[in-house]
Amino acid sequence: MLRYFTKRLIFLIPVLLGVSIVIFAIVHLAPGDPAEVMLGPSATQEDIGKLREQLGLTKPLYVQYWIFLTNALKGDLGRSIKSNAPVLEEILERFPATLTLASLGMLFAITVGLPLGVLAALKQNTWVDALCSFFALVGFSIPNFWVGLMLMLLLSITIPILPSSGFDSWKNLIMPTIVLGIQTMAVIARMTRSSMLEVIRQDYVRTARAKGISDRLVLTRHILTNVMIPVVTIAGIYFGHSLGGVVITETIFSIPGLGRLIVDAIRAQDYPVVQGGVLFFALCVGIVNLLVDLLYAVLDPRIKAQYRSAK
Amino acid sequence: MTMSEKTVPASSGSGGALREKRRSPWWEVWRRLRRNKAAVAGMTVVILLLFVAVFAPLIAPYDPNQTNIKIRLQPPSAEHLMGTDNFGRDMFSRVIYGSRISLYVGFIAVGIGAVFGGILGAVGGYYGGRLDNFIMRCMDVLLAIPQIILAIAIVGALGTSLLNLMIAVGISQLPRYARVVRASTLTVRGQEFVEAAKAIGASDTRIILENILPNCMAPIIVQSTLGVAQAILAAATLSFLGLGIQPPTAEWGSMLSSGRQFLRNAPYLTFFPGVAISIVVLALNIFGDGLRDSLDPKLRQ
Amino acid sequence: MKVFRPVLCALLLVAAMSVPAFAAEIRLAQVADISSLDPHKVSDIYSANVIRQIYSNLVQVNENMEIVPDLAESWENPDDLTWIFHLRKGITFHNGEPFTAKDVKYSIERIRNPETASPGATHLKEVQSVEAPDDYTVKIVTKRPFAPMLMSLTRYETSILNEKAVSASGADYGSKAAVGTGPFKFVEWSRGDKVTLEKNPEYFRGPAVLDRVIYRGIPEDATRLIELESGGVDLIPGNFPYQEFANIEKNDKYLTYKVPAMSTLYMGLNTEVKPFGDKLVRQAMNYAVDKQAIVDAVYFGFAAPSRGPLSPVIWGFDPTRTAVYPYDPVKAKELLKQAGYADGFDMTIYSDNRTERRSAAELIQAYLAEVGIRANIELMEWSALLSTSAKGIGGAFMLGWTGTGDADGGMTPVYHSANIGSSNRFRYKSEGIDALLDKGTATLDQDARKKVYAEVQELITEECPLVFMISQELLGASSKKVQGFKLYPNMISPLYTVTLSE
Amino acid sequence: MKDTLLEIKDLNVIYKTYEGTVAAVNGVDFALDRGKTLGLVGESGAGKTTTALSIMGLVPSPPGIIQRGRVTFAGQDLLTLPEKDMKKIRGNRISMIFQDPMTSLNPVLSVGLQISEALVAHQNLSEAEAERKAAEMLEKVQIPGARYREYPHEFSGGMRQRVVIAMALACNPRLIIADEPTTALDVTIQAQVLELMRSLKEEFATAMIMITHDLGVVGEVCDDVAVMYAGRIVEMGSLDQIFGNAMHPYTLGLFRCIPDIEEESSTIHPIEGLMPEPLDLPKGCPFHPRCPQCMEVCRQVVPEACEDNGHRVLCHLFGGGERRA
Repeated sequence: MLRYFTKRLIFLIPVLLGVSIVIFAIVHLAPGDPAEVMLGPSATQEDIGKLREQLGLTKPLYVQYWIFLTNALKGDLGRSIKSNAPVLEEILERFPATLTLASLGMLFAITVGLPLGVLAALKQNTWVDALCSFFALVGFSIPNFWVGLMLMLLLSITIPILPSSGFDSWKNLIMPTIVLGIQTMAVIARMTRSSMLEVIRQDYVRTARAKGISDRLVLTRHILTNVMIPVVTIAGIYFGHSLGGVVITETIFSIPGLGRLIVDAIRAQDYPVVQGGVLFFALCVGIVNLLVDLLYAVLDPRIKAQYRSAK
Repeated sequence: MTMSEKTVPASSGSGGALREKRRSPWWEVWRRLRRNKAAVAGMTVVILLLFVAVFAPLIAPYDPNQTNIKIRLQPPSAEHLMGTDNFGRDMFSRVIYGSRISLYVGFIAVGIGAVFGGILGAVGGYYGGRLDNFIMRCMDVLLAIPQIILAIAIVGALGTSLLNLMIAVGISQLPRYARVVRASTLTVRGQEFVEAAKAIGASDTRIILENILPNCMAPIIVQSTLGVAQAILAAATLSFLGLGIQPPTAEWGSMLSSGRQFLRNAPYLTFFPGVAISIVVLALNIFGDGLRDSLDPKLRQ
Repeated sequence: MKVFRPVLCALLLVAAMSVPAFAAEIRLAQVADISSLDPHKVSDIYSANVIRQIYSNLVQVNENMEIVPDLAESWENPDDLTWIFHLRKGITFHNGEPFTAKDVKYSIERIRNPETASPGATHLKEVQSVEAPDDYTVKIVTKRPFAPMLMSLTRYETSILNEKAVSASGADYGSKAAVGTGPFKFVEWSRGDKVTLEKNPEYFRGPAVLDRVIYRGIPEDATRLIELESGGVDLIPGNFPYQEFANIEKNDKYLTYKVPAMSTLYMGLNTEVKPFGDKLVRQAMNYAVDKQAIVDAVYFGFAAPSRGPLSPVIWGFDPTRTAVYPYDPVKAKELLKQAGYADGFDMTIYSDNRTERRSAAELIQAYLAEVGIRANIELMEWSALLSTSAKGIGGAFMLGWTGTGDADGGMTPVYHSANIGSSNRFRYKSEGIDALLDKGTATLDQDARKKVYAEVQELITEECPLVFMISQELLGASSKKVQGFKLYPNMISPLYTVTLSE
Repeated sequence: MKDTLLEIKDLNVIYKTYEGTVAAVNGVDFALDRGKTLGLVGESGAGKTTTALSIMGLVPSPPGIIQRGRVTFAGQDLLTLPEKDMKKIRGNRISMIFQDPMTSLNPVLSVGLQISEALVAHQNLSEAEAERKAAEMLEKVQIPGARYREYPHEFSGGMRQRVVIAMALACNPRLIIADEPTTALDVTIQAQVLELMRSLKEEFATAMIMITHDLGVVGEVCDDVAVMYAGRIVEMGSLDQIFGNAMHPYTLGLFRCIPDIEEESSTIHPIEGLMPEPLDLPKGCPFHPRCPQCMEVCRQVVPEACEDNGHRVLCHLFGGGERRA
């Protein structure tokens, strides 16, 4: 099993390499360059030229990429052009906020989405189902930045009970968590419902019922364990999504996270930060996928057996 | 409702199914779709929106770009159903016109994603081997970058424009079409009629276009319908972040974005465009769900 | 205080928050977090504001933008090229090092060293040499007579650093350490969020009243305001949302601050692009736009139509000037006709997405349409706008200029043909303007200099390689307990004199 | 009175679906004595499984509705029993073996747990006791008790069906309903499983309803036989009566379907046509479109049952009263 995961980790390398190429190309395609941004509107062409040279921006692109890559392999993602701080340090400084948000968002999504989906499936084709399903569909359809603004309007302006920005206390986390989690919540609710309906019809559930064990046991032991497998998959995918979604949340609620760092860096053409940040994101997505696979093995002995036999 | 399938013989293999066979499969899909009330409602809203978008000049009471700062920031009233923005433009007219951009962006972006993703998926699935492997690895790379960030970077690189916005959203959706089409291609590839076409010496391109793609249509259509909804959301998100839409174009995301600074005193500037986005996306999602269930009764719940 | 990880931590924080806050702590909200506290490496106003609290300069400006002593007690010009500064004695840096003339020499040379890549190097490009004859005397020699010297030395980019402190932190200087001689010491910077300062008890004018200063970056206008209302911040030192200012002025729970800003907003024209080479066309466009409408719709009244290329608070502004090019669409059409564009023409306005610039562009578009000029708006990222416009953009562009506070800094970079390719984005060459600007730079007699600048202002207005718009007001607000705060026109306001009442 | 364990009277079950109402079980009557085995025979869709689920109180609802009828088990009417009490019967006194051993075991739970949970639920055993008992049950079905902690995917099809049997027998039920227990298995395995079931049935002295479409299986294990068609029992009687003297044309048809191993030609004579669409039952006798002996009356009138010495037939060929459809 360890072997399987080592193999998976190794497979991550070409993907990360690809990501680094893609993002490097995109970043360098953009008009303007960091030298101009750094020196501001009053800089002379000469100053800009000098700085450009100093930043190594005059070298051919492939050379620049090679330098970036070899340094990255050594764990050195360079220094931010804007703040001159080591990129890795900036990322690690911002990452906890993003991770906290993404995790809380996921927690919210699961604690609300799962029961919603279960309820809808148990009451299939009743008004309860219709309500839950509609609610999930709405959650899936409303733009989360709008949810953020409306929440802010309601809870910070009309009834001012929650702070609208910052990252100092648990109160700061409530609205961002909802905004970040709402879409995932909807997806999980929908997935849970359809997965429940599928599982409920399985013969083994009927078998379990035929044993005369309590409904709760049938639900928790026989149904939910099986429902969780696809739900975990989708939650894993959406965790990656949330990591991207933090961009919006962090912007609206002025939270110093990784998403905003990268977006600001894209706008300021802070190449090293963009490259490092996106690479870091990709790594996170890869690791989350791996964790999901690991979770499968815990949930499903068949998959565990597959991992074991995999060379 | 298919709970009974295990205990009651459904129409499969019985006389009923034989009767239906005479009709085209699309008619059958339509028949099933028609019976799904939610899907019909979703479809109605989508059609209504298309109608609104096409006839925007006739429906909108004012020119959406007509500024008149004397009447700026007026709350909703009989004259201005959704109020006026900071330049005195009629919000209702702008929301009406905004449907054009949103639907346009949604459909084109999905078109870009579906066409290119579809080609990549079909080629990968059909030829298999290293080419397939390479294509799918590339898709993995795209999937590894969070969609929004990828789109922001692309718009940042290509420059802010409606077209670039659509390209960015399209590219970030590419992998899912590639995957869907590839999966269908793999199942179709081995079937007899493909072998037959090969035997009579049809070119690969022709086989892909004439034999394989038509058989992948159902999943592509479902994926696209849901994809349009997501593309509209993604585009609104990007223009909310100030990427993609050139002023004074009335677009819901950018209207929301510029209304945001008036959140305290003129919340209707953010409220209505948000409602508009939600309704379109909701309708498309409901319709897409219904379509999926109709196209694939096995998935029906 | 960083609370990131678990929710548990958040609970602890609730407990922590009930503990009374620091004795005299002030929290300020700016639009963005700082980018660095190394004055020689930043070019953004938000970092500048914090830098101003930590560092000192040889000379400084007061709230009227007049030059006053800072680290230098006095100065003299033995000749047109030489500046001699006599330094205060007994000042120490926050790291305990004594302040001497060597620090001044080090700082100026560091700014001028190309390896530093200092955005502020441009302010000192006329410097030939800098000497420290003794510990408390600095001698700067310029290449040519350079009148704006003192103004350049007030800039945050020319703050005085301590060599030991800089070399001790190496590349981390500005992010993990920042050592100056100012009234507040750097404590910590939580990147992307806030920076914390505390009182420097050794400050040479005596310790400040405030114990602790926190600057936060809150990009959203509405959010910044909500934070003020909810008590999350005490002071918004500038960048107060225009649309909310009238309301808060009426509200007696808050103090408001309003001063004319040094900056202007205009629509630049690349005169190499047809038909902007034609002065008549440019003048027509100037007449076509109702600047008051922009004042009202974009700035909600907190701005004034431009009175020429300079903002009225810049040194050298000719106070006899009145608003230029009053709104006159008839005249505009007439001029267009004269220029051969009776049917108008197509053009593109480039802007970034900053609310004021984008909104102004939208209004200008509407006004130009009325005289038959069909304008498209194209938004680009700020960085792309700066870079493309420097190289020659394909039309008009929305930009503003702040300058140094001196007429030279307000006009030479923008209008002098030597700066085509960089900050002269109109790519406009007028020998008359060049000559006058050169003369202004070299005239050390301030009264004579003012006369030269009055002439340039009129000439530029006449030539108008741009569509004049407005010069805005700076707006700020604070809770009632903040006392003694003065908003400076350059938006860099010292907190030394601020006190908090209960 | 005989020692009746289970009696079903006039059971009617319908499914309300999107497409219409399906009469899945249409007036089924039968009785089963203690320790006896009843074979319930018919094509798929005849209503056998629904009948079984009605006894278990597991008719999926929606869409299923038990319209009418009585299911009396050991003197209790199961249909009116509250769910709480029904749970005490299910898996305890009546248990069921489902058709496909591949799908009737929960893939993510160990087989031991799946056996022991019934014991925990019904016999108040502690987890440890239940575990020991479950391992014992595994041994009874010839699976080493040590494999208690293994998962279904680690067992072959035949072994899984034995696990299912162990599960069904765990609480020593009075009645086992086996729904095509061997259909999904290989022929060789079928025989083993059948043999196991028979011996265990003897050992536990359990009554059994054996649902199957395979008359061969019926011949081996059953005491009585009921033949179902389109929701009705069209013929019922003792094993001898049915095998020796089948009367209903459908039953006769079924017998013709069995490949005769002794005959060289081994021709199969399937019944022509298909079961009618349950939504759309033909007028009169539902079998008439396929019946080789169809008469005019069959097209119009639903036949009534006629009985002779416990041998019951539902066909116009054999007299009985008439009823307008």
